[in-house]
Amino acid sequence: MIPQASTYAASIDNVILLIAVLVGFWFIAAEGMFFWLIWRFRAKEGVKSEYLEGHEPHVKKWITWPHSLVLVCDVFIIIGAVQVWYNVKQRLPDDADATIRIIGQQWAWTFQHPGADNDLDTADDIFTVDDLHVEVDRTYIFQLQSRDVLHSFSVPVFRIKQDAIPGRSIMGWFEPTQTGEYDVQCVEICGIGHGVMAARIHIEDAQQHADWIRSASTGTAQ
Amino acid sequence: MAEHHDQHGAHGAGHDEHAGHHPNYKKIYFTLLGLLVVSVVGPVFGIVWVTLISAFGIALVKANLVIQNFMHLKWEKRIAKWFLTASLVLMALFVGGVSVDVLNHEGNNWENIAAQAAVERGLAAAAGEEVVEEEAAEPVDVGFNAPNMFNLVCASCHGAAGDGKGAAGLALDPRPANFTDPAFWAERDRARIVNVITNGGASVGRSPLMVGWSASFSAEQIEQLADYVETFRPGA
Amino acid sequence: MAHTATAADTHHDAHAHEHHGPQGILKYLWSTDHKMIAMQYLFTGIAMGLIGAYMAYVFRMQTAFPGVNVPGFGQVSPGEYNSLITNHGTIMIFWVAMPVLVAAFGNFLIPLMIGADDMVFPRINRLSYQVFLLSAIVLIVSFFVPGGGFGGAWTAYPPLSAVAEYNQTNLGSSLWLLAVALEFVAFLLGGINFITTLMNSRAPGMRAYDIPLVCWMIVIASILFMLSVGPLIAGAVMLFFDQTLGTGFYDPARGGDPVLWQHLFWFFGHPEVYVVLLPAIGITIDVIATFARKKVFGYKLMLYTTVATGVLSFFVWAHHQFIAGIDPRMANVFTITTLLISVPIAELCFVIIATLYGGSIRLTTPMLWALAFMAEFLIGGVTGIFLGASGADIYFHDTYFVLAHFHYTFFPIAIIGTFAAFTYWFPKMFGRMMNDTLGKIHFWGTIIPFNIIFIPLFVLGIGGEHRRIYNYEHFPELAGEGMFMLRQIATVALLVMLIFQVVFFYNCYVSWKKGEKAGKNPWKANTLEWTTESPPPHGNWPEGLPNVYRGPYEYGHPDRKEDYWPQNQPS
Amino acid sequence: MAFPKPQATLRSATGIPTGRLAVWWLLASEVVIFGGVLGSYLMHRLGHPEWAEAASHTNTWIGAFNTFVLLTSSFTAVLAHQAAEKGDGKKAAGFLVLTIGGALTFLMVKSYEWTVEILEGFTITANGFWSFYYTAAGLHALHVIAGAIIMGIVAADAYRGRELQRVELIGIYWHFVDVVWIFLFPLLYIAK
Repeated sequence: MIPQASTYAASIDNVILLIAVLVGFWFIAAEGMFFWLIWRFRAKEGVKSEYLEGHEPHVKKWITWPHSLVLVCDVFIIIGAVQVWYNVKQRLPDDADATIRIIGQQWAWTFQHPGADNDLDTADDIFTVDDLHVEVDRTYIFQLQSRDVLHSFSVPVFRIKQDAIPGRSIMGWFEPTQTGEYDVQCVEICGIGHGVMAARIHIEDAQQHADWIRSASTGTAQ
Repeated sequence: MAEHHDQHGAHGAGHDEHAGHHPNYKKIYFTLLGLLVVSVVGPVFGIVWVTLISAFGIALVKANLVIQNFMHLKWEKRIAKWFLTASLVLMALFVGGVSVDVLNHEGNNWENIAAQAAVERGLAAAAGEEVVEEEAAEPVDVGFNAPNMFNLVCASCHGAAGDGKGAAGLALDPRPANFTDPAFWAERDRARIVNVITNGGASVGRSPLMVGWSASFSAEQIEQLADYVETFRPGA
Repeated sequence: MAHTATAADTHHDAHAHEHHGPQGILKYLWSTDHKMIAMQYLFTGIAMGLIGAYMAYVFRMQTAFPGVNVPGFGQVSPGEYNSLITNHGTIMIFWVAMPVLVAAFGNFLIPLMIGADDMVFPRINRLSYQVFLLSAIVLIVSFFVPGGGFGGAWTAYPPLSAVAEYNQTNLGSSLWLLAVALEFVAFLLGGINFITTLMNSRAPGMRAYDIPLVCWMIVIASILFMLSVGPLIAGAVMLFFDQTLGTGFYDPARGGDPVLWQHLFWFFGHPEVYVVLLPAIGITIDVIATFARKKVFGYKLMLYTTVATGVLSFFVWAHHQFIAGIDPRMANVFTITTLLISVPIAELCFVIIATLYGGSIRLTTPMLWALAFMAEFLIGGVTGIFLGASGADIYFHDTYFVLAHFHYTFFPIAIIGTFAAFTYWFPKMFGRMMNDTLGKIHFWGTIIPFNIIFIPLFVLGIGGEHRRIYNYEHFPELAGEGMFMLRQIATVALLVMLIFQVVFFYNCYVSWKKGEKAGKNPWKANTLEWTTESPPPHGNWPEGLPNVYRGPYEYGHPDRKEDYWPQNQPS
Repeated sequence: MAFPKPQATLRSATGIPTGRLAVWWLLASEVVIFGGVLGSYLMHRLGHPEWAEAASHTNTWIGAFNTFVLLTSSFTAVLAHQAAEKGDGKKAAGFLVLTIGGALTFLMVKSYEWTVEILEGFTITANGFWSFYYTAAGLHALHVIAGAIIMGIVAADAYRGRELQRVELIGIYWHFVDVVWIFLFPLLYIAK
């Protein structure tokens, strides 16, 4: 797996692991049974097949029991998935440190950073194209918008993904946990240039981030 | 040949069992006309719930009368009722599932800015107010300024220096135009630059990755962009 | 009762061609015989399948070897790449899986299996194929119009699909939409025919529980299709107006809503998965019952489970849109319904596995295909859980994991299921047996490369790589060495698989020309189609339509010496 | 030369004649098509109160008159069915011709109404309401046209005493077209 660089990346990975264990068990059990039956009941000279309706209680239990167990596994998966979903998508942190705006268009990302005063939609906002700068261990709320068609903002190391829809503003949040430079992708097909709609996210420590804000504000960035 | 001979033709079994149940069509027809008059008169009172009942309540009654008596569904086998009901239930399910996103203009962590703006605009116009051209439909107004816009939009491929070495443009084939190259300008004039920005590269047989921007920028703004592009021209 | 046709129809009368009617190829095109129409659907479907496979070859070459001059195509531009993946998806679902599994086998099997001489509306049946053929032609034309074929993915989300400035395929996208709409009309006409035939025209003595499961499955699939496609037809009309007249149904700036289309599409799109899945499961269970010489384990259980699956399939559509901008609260509802649908699907798999118990299994070619369907479909099924669980889908959505999951369901359905059915009913269709050795070579030559293609794609998806991207060079982390290698392995396996298909066509040709004569019932099966000549003549049973005395799966009955008991034998 | 019906067509395991069963299924699929358009319209209409202004430009009287025309044609269609059941093909054909007359009246009124509206500038692209107005009513009008054509064929047969069961089938379809209009009328004309 690729690195986990946000606070909730591990929880999403854990749901994936939970599902992998549960369905892996069923998968191995079913395939094992399947191939064993094929081998065990291969055609033999003089042996006639058994006549079973499948509705007799003593054989039907071989269907009803696994079937109830599948339901139980489903309940666990639902609980795990909904918990993570609630945390990542449904709630927004009350004490977010900053708000950024992400605007998709054919075929580039525009990032509106709050700038030095840490307020969005003020004169010192920093606009960048295809480069998102965030500070590690700070909570960000993003507003996702699109100018033309559907795009989708995806940061694989954060495990976050959200479509941008023209006309709408969709909110989400993330909190980076390690510094570095990672891929940002558009994952909703958006026309000919979909494949080049790449961006980079720069996760910086406090000092680097302050430096970047300073340099970007004076117009020497990029 | 053991065929079900009794069950075909114009007067098959399906009919025989409801022969004699025929309603008085004339009576139903005049009831329908009466209901039509009520539904037209309903809005005259100008009371919302009266209109709702007289329009949609009566539509349901009328439809039911037609379906039960004219279409003879009242006497049809149960199975036909089942699948017709199923189709209606599915439509209710569809509207129920979709209205959260489409009927509402805001929800959990999202809002439909464009729709809200359209409602406001429309209501203002209906009230006879001056229609203010709303900026809200555009997600963000960063102000138009040709160098800024070039850096925002064009530079990802053409490079901030206009040299065709933007990050996204590095791997493209054909390569993004290099505005600092004298050869580029040898065969191009201003009309062509404006045309390509407006209609895209494909319109002159170049890369379709260079899309037309007429949807995003006005003609005036495109002229300004072309001016800015010309500043990269060697010796300009 | 006067059997009178309208004046317009008498020209194309089924019997007229014996005297003065159309000759040559028209004789086949104008036939109203359900078996002939089945063949038309089958061969059109296979031809379209070859086009779809060619597209897969071209774009897999591009992803594995970016910028390569693909033999037989040339350089792939980004626009062409999008168009290829879009039309590959559209063709494989609407012009291969549906016509072959639902229309071809539905047409061939339903009248033969329920003991009828034809479909109830033969001329509507013929019209259905003709509309379908027209839709295929429109689709193919759309690749060659100025601007090229539509490239907005098979889901065609607006505004990309609605506005020519965005997709740059003005004509291509309109023609694509038109072709899809025509195809829906064809299947509505065909579907009404299937449903009515099964409901009304069963042989005397055939009760609801005596109908072979494959017929039930095709009919339940047709019902699902009919009840789900309506909103999409309505949506397609609106999208068409957006494209051609400039209305704003999906334009947010003018009061429209792009999310509406996603709902209209997936309200149909998810049941559509079951529309093609159910016939394949039906084929599998019929083939397995025959070659395991075993009664289906719990016929009624299977039937009710299928109905439950069908009903539930209408409640899960928005799991395709978890991160596509729907209200996050709705995702919880759809996670629950989506995971619930795993219960009936698991039960269908358990029934198929349990049917093997106590059998006398013969590994003929059709049986190998049917077993392979089960083994491979399980992988597709279990990986679907990751995508149906909202929390995990945040990561997996639109990655190669989705693509691999999707192909692990659709490849078994559309390809393995079709080969199982084709090899099983080939003797009935053409009167000759297929070569078993060539059949097995083709089987292994398809199954092994298939797994080598798609298992690496699961790994790519887990690594965070997204689909529909024509060149990974712009994503430094995701374009790593290992990733490239996996893509190349998949592409090489695809080439191997395509080469092995030659064996299949060779086998078909040789068996059709020189194969051993099949006789009426080469597999010693019970269902009614095996009680008439191979291939059946016009009218199916010249000596009189059969009566039915028992269920379709009476294999290994203790009171009988033979281990099978045809449905039409009085005792 | 007659098209020979297969025996399959003549069987009826459900007790519903094959033709009628097929028409019911056809209607089920039509319900979801119109359901898709009207459901989408309903959601937009409830979310966009400003469309009421656009809707106030529709002509309720024309809509009401067209409702009257369709109700009347439904009445004649059911009378045609009654005549066909009694085996009176000529009378049935006569009533069907009256029904076709109703369809033509409906279409003429509709085209007059649309001409006036388009001349006033309310085209299909004018705003969301008008887009839905023309799409929904246009889809319905297509069904009226198709119904009228098929009814002509059925009437010609019925006049010669052939295929009388089809009079009922086209009647059921026609009543459905009527029912769709019964809902379109309040949705597009009355709710303002």
